Amino acid sequence: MTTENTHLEKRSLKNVVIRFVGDSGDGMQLTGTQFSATSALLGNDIATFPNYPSEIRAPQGTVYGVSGFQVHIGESAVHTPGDDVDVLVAMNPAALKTNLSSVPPGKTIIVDTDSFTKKNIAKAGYEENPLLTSQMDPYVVIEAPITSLTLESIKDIGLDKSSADRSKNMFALGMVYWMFSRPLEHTIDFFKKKFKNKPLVIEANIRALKAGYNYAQTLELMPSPFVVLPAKMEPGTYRIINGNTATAWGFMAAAEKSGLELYLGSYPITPASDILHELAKHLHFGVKAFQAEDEIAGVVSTIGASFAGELAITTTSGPGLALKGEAIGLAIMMEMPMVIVNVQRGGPSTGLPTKTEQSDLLQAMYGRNGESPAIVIAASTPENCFDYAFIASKLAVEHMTPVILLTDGYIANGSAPWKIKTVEEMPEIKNRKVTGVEGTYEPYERDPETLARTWAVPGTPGLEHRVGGLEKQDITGNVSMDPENHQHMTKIRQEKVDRVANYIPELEVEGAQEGDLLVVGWGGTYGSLFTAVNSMYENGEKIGLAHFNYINPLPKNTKEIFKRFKKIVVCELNMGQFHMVLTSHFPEFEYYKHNKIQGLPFSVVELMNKFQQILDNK
Amino acid sequence: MTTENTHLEKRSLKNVVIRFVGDSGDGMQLTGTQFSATSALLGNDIATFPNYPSEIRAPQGTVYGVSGFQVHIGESAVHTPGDDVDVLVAMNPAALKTNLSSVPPGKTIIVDTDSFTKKNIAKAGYEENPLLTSQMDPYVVIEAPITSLTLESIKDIGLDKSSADRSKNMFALGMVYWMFSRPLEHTIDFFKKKFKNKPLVIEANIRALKAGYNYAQTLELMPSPFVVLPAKMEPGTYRIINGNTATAWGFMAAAEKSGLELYLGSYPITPASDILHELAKHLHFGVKAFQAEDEIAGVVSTIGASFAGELAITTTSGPGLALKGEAIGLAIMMEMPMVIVNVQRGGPSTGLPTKTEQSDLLQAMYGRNGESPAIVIAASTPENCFDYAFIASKLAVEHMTPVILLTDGYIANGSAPWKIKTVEEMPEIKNRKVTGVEGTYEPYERDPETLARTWAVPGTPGLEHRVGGLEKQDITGNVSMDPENHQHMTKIRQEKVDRVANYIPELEVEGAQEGDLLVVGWGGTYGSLFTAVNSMYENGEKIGLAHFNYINPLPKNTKEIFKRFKKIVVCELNMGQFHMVLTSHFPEFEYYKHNKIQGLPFSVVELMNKFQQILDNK
Amino acid sequence: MTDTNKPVYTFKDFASDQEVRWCPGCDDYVVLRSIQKALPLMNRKKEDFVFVSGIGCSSRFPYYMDTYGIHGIHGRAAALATGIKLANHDLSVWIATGDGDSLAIGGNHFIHLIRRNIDVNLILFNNEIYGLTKGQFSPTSLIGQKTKSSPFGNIQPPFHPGELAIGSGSKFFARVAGGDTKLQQRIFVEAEKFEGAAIIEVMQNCVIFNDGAYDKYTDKAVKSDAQLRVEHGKPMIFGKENNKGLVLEGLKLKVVTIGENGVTEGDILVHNAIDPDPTLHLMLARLEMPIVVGVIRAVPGKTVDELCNLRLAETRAKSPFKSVNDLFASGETYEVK
Amino acid sequence: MTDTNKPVYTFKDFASDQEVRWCPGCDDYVVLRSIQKALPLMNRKKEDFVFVSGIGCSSRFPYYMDTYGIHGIHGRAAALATGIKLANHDLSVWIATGDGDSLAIGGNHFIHLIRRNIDVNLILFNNEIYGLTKGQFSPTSLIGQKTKSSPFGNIQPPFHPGELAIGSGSKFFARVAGGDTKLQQRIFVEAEKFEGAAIIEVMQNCVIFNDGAYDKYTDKAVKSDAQLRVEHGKPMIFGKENNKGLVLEGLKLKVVTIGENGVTEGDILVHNAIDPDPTLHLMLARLEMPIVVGVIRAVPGKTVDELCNLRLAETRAKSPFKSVNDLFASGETYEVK
Ligand SMILES: Cc1ncc(C[n+]2csc(CCOP(=O)(O)OP(=O)(O)O)c2C)c(N)n1
Ligand SMILES: Cc1ncc(C[n+]2csc(CCOP(=O)(O)OP(=O)(O)O)c2C)c(N)n1
Ligand code: SF4
Ligand code: SF4
Ligand SMILES: [Mg+2]
Ligand SMILES: [Mg+2]
Repeated sequence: MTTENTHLEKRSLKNVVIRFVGDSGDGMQLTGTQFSATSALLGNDIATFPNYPSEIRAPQGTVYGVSGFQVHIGESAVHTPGDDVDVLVAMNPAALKTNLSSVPPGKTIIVDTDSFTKKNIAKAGYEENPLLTSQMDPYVVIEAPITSLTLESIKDIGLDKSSADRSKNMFALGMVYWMFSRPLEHTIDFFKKKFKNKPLVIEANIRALKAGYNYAQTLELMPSPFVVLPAKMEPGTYRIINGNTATAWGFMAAAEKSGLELYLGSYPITPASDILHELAKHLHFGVKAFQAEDEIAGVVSTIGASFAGELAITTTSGPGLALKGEAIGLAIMMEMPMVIVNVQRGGPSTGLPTKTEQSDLLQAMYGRNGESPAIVIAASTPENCFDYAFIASKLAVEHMTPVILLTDGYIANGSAPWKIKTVEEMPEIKNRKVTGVEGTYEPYERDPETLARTWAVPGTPGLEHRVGGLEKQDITGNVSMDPENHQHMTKIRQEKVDRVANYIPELEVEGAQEGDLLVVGWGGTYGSLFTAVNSMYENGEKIGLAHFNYINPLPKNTKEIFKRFKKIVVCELNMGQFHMVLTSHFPEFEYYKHNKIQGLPFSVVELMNKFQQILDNK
Repeated sequence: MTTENTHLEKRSLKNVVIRFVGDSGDGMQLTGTQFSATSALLGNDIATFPNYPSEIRAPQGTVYGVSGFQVHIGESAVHTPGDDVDVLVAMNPAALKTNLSSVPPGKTIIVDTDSFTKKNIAKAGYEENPLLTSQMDPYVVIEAPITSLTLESIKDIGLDKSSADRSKNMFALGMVYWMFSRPLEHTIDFFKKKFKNKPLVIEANIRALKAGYNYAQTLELMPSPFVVLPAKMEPGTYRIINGNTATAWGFMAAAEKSGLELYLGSYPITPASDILHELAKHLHFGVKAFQAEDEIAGVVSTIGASFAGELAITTTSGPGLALKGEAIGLAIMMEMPMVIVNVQRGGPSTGLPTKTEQSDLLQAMYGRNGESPAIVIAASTPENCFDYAFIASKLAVEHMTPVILLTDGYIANGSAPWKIKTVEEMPEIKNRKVTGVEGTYEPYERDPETLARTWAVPGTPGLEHRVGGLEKQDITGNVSMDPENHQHMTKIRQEKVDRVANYIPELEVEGAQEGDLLVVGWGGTYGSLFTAVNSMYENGEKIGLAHFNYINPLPKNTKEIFKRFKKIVVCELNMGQFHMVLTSHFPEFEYYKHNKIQGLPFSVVELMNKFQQILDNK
Repeated sequence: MTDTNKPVYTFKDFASDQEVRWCPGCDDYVVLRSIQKALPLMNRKKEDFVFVSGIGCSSRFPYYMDTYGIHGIHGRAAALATGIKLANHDLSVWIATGDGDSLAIGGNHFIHLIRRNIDVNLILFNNEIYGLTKGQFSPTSLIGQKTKSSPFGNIQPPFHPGELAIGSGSKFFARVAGGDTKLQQRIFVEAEKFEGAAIIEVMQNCVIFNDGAYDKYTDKAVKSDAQLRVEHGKPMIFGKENNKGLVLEGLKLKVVTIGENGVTEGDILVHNAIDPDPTLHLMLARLEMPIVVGVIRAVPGKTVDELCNLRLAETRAKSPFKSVNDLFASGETYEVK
Repeated sequence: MTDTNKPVYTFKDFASDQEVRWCPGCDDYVVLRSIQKALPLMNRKKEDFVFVSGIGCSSRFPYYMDTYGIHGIHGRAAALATGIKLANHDLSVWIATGDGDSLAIGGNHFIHLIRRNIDVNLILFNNEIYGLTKGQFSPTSLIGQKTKSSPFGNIQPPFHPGELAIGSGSKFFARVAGGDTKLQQRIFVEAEKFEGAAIIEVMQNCVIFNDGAYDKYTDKAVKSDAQLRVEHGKPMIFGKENNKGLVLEGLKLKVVTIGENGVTEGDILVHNAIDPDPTLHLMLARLEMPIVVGVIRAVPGKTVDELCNLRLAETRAKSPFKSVNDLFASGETYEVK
């Protein structure tokens, strides 16, 4: 139960996974974020995974009130927050209980012994104090009376008990900083800035942090610090960004690049709300972040703003997308540019609102009445949410049609280093606005290549015209119930989306370029899939990864790539939705499926086992 | 232009197609309905197709104000309202203009010459009076001054001009009755009942009817009457029914059979509103037809009524289904029985609201967030809307899950003879209500065979429990965010729907049981597909028809049937949605596609050409 | 916002080339003509007008106007209009909507449009029926009304648009008979001048499915006794002989006759449309006989679209960030070499 | 509808076995306890209670009640409740809902529930914020309120639930402070007795995202001066010394002090909750200081669920059709031999 019997050597590790867990009120998210930022500043690559309960502030000490933040730091590129935890910081028994199974034997667990009171132990569902049982034997357990040491360290500054209590996470962080030889400056600066007007709070947190660091340093029982060297990353200026912020920023960049103003019509919903929050901050860039009365008003006002000439987007999660279906159909009929962001979460219905899933793919494809094709694309990492938000805007505006951008709770809340881009280095976006025409304006006249129509915005003299949801006559856009015209227009709307394939990059394979097994994925599972495939590839397997960011239309070379492999496995966090799309497009291939629907990302080990099995069998 | 040059023999026809066309205000729907009913009473089989504009009462004489009613009568079974028109009754130039192309050369056209005024001719978009041009040469044109003859016939009964005018459709009907040797009694009775308190209206209509009949009889230019003998139909008592009425009645029968009360929560929308109208009439059967404030309230109140223990349904068309998606997900999570009827119309968006289409199949399958499988079935004729409404209710109640029933504007508004069924001859419906349990009630305990849970209704002592949209713990139904449980429940919900395959009939093939070409269809296209396949089969082709009423799950023997044919063609009034479902289920087959998206049903000729082509090529 | 150098239009400039397809005799024709006549009086550029609608007979309105327009989806016109106005505050945005469109399926957007006081003009064609879907009862249909969906008579009590609007915070509410083109034109002009959500209820007769719904107010014979036309600053006098008026008795309105029982013109209430307190406006909106027409309430106030734009402009002017590049490079960044 | 032979319950009978998961200190706990205490007073069978909700912190309510319940989807509780009541008029149906749930996304169902006067009791937990989604402004948030989605301060004017409800035709409106369990219990009992849609606004404090929103009414120090508790038939007197009261001055309410300026208790307005005319009720609902709590309006009237059931029963009794077989065989049928 103590580390007396374990003899760890001072290790230099390539990658380490650290998980901070405690009560929702214990500040674990902040702790995790600080550790990540400090590590990134040292040049580590990082990937993070916050995991919190759906209650705002669940009763203290309960298992469902446990909030966690996991970070994976590495000296080579890291692509997932990691499967197995190397260091677990558990602030109470409930946190220990719910997280122990993620810690392999031999790994380190730090616990706050002060929190192992009878009451807390019972609340966590333990019969007896787990620290006193043999179940802790396999681990390196570091027991520290964190709460009391924290209180002790700040007792003289005159903070009330509950505020003082709240500094204990910094004590824990201090300990971990020492373990990984991290400097304290970044976090100290953070507090100084954040609580400018609360000197007591600054003081308490800094003291706790230092006390934790010093405690760890002087404590005999503590294993020697780990060393994680800086990762080899492309040179440049970086910042840590999470997927939702990256999404918001991608849209702002697209607005600036295209010379349009950014409009967001949205209704809060987990885990998409942070995009709204972020955009609401940026009035200075002309961003109008309108919180509507519901999802329908959110998307419909977006159509209005698009009609009026803005770069118009709406953001939501699964249930919200369901409500927006009818209006997306209107935008398709009106052929208006707009982006619908769906940050996927666990379904069906309210489902698992704070968990991740990829089960809205078919809804994005088909969740509307009639033949109503939309462009569907998906981001695959926290940082490339920036790129795909940008690309979604570009495609919408240049092809005059709605684009659905899928992300998910996992990449939306996860963070990673982002090599800062500038507007200048982003591709051009040419909007199709017209300011005048010879003769009558024909709103449904099209660019012969993209089949996009033009964008005539109210306020432009001479281009007055009406659009709407009834079938349109070709060219004029007048209402038409003519049978042939309807068939013609239906095909044009489809063709317009199909031709987007000419404007998107071809699919690239990572790992083996041909061979035994092609792993197919899409969206937010990239990190785990890549890590698994890459490590098997490096081990000599003929395995490659084809990860899709473009779902509708599919990249033109998809079939050609599928042909190069003996076996194909489609991996998704759903029951096989992309598998269904692929099968219907390319029925000539046989596909294996690997699906997980637990509200959690894939673990790398699980994937590698699965792939090995497929490679071995048959 | 007159019939002087044509010499028709008195003909006995097996099947005749008659189309009445005129202004929306000309009473063409009534005229057509009367002709159909009278013919059915004589023992003909019939199929009808009303086709009216989306304007309520478009300005007189315009082409978009033309309203039509087509009826196909036969002495053998008829399955479609027919492709080519044998007799066209055109009440004005616009009606002639928009319908002429459906009349093959040699066929008969009756026109009201009084309506061929300069103004009307121009409104119809003709440059000159078409009756005076050579374009009428190929037809047997019967020119009659219908309006003036009508006015003449009733001038002395003292009706105002516009009311008098309105009787001219009866004059035309009288002429057609004579042509087909139909008795006038049925229609006379109809007026006597319908206008009990308006003797003048009765008198005017009867007089006009008789005048038309007599005019035709005495007119030298009239071809001799056609004869259509009674069809050979199963003996029994029949009535004419349209699809929407049959749907309503099917639900009422299901309610009576299951011992439940019927609840409808709906919002009006073309072409589904008539189901609401019909159910609103039947208070005496305890039917609660609640017109809600919108589609969402319609479906959500239906979930409430289901929770409270009623046979609960909601009815809508495409855009309405889009709005209901989120709530259907809730019903799937709550595992509540209910039926959602979608009377499909032309899409996307508002689309072609009065036209038919089959483009909501994928929406029915996937138009919701998360993994949310629902049972999907489709009626295929006006009269079997009764059966599938009944079956939908049975499946919902016995399997405790939402069922989506697809019909379409074509069968919903079309009429056919229905051999009356009694409640006694319908299959049992066993609801899964519980009135008490030993120990605690576990709402998510399941029947081991169907996986259906039980139905504990408020008001039942001791079974108090809570359900909702968050993921449920297995057995208890408590909220659970547990990863393994989520995966387990997701699979159970899928499995429950999949197992319905054990409770539905196997797919049957009509025509050749194996051979060269299997025609695959689903829903409302049955009539045309059957007629086309049957006639080719009778001509010796090895062609069969597999028409699907069960879409999700598919009948268990589907694959086995597909195997028996060399080629398969999937025919749909959309861009290939069922094709996509089939391909993803059975990628081992190659499918031809035949799709039409014009807001119109397939024509038999078009189908036969297509099938021949497939048989010939390759 | 109005410019000064405006071209001069006639009503023909606002008629599109699409044939009007309402039933002959429908009041919608009158309103269409009223709008086409009122727009030229507004001193605005043609290209700045946008007509937005949902679905319904009345919602076909935009097709008949030679302006920018959207024929939207059922019930969502207010949300479309909100997006348009937030995007471009300078446009003159009009909503044509039915009682089903705005009070049934669109009820939520209707009340929120009003709450936010978005600067649009909403013409509510209240025919107390669903026209386009061929005659079901609507949320303004009367108790007992027999319709396709209420064959035994409607049992759902109606909304009163004026009360619902003011209950939602409405700052501008007007009412007018469907056939009264003169008053319509005046109200439309006032609505356009008003900054905020102007709600105009038109008592619109549907000749096909609910003919005569307003006869008791609009029949030639009773009209002048049955309609009280209010005007800001004027006494509330009406009647064939212009001798009836409204007075307050406790918390109730009462009709009196000038010259009878010692009542003089001076006793008659004077209409104050700009009083922020809605008490009297609500009483007027609620009055059943006479029915009150004209602009009942017109209280100046902030509009969210204007506030949104103002704040944007201010923040922008003050911000050191001129490009997103500045944002991206700000705060915590670090170098990798 | 109440039976006579009822088992006797205590509040424990209504507590489910699920752990309550609101933030410590949240007013929702108080309301939960008030309900659990009030239900035993209602003389109804436990199995006849149904609690329905949407999504939000407050919408978790049904899980904590040992009754039938649905935790629905966001905004749709009123529609669920309508279906339940139409299906089974005998149940006692309760809605627990937030200001976001019922006034933002659920606004349409809220106003239509009221219009139809469906016989349910709706507890509106108005914390002027979105709690569950962690702190965005709601349709009752104040202008200027800084929240996650309004970092520069909210610019959307709030709804006043009482005005919106009465504007929608509300017949029962009550208000109560989130911590006032006594008054809550009394109101809940009255609401249950009332036949029709009873709307109960709870001024609920969210300790996390909008702490102190109602302090000016609920702080111990100011409470008795800042809250006026109305009771039908009683004069509207309040204040620490119980000497303040409301009088009417023209069309405005005014606070006076008994004993000052010759004001006597007899001058004070007496509350008439059952007056169908909403004028005074609206004034009371609108009053800002003191805020009026208690049952402001309780006007008897028809409920659509009852009408629907009555009519069904009548028609059924009179009809010659006993089975659908009779219908199918009626009218125009014909024989094929
Ligand atoms: C989502 C959706 N639901 C229903 C409809 C059908 N629908 C079209 S218009 C309408 C009501 C029309 O009534 P109102 O708004 O009063 O307009 P009016 O025709 O009376 O002018 C309905 C129910 C639709 N088009 N879309
Ligand atoms: C369709 C849909 N949209 C959005 C959400 C996200 N959501 C859940 S609760 C809520 C608002 C909660 O606020 P309120 O109703 O005031 O309840 P409170 O938490 O304050 O009690 C929102 C926006 C959702 N669950 N479903
Ligand atoms: S149905 Fe009624 S509202 Fe619609 S166009 Fe005709 S008269 Fe006007
Ligand atoms: S967030 Fe606010 S409303 Fe929600 S439980 Fe916590 S204190 Fe209550
Ligand atoms: Mg209407
Ligand atoms: Mg709230």
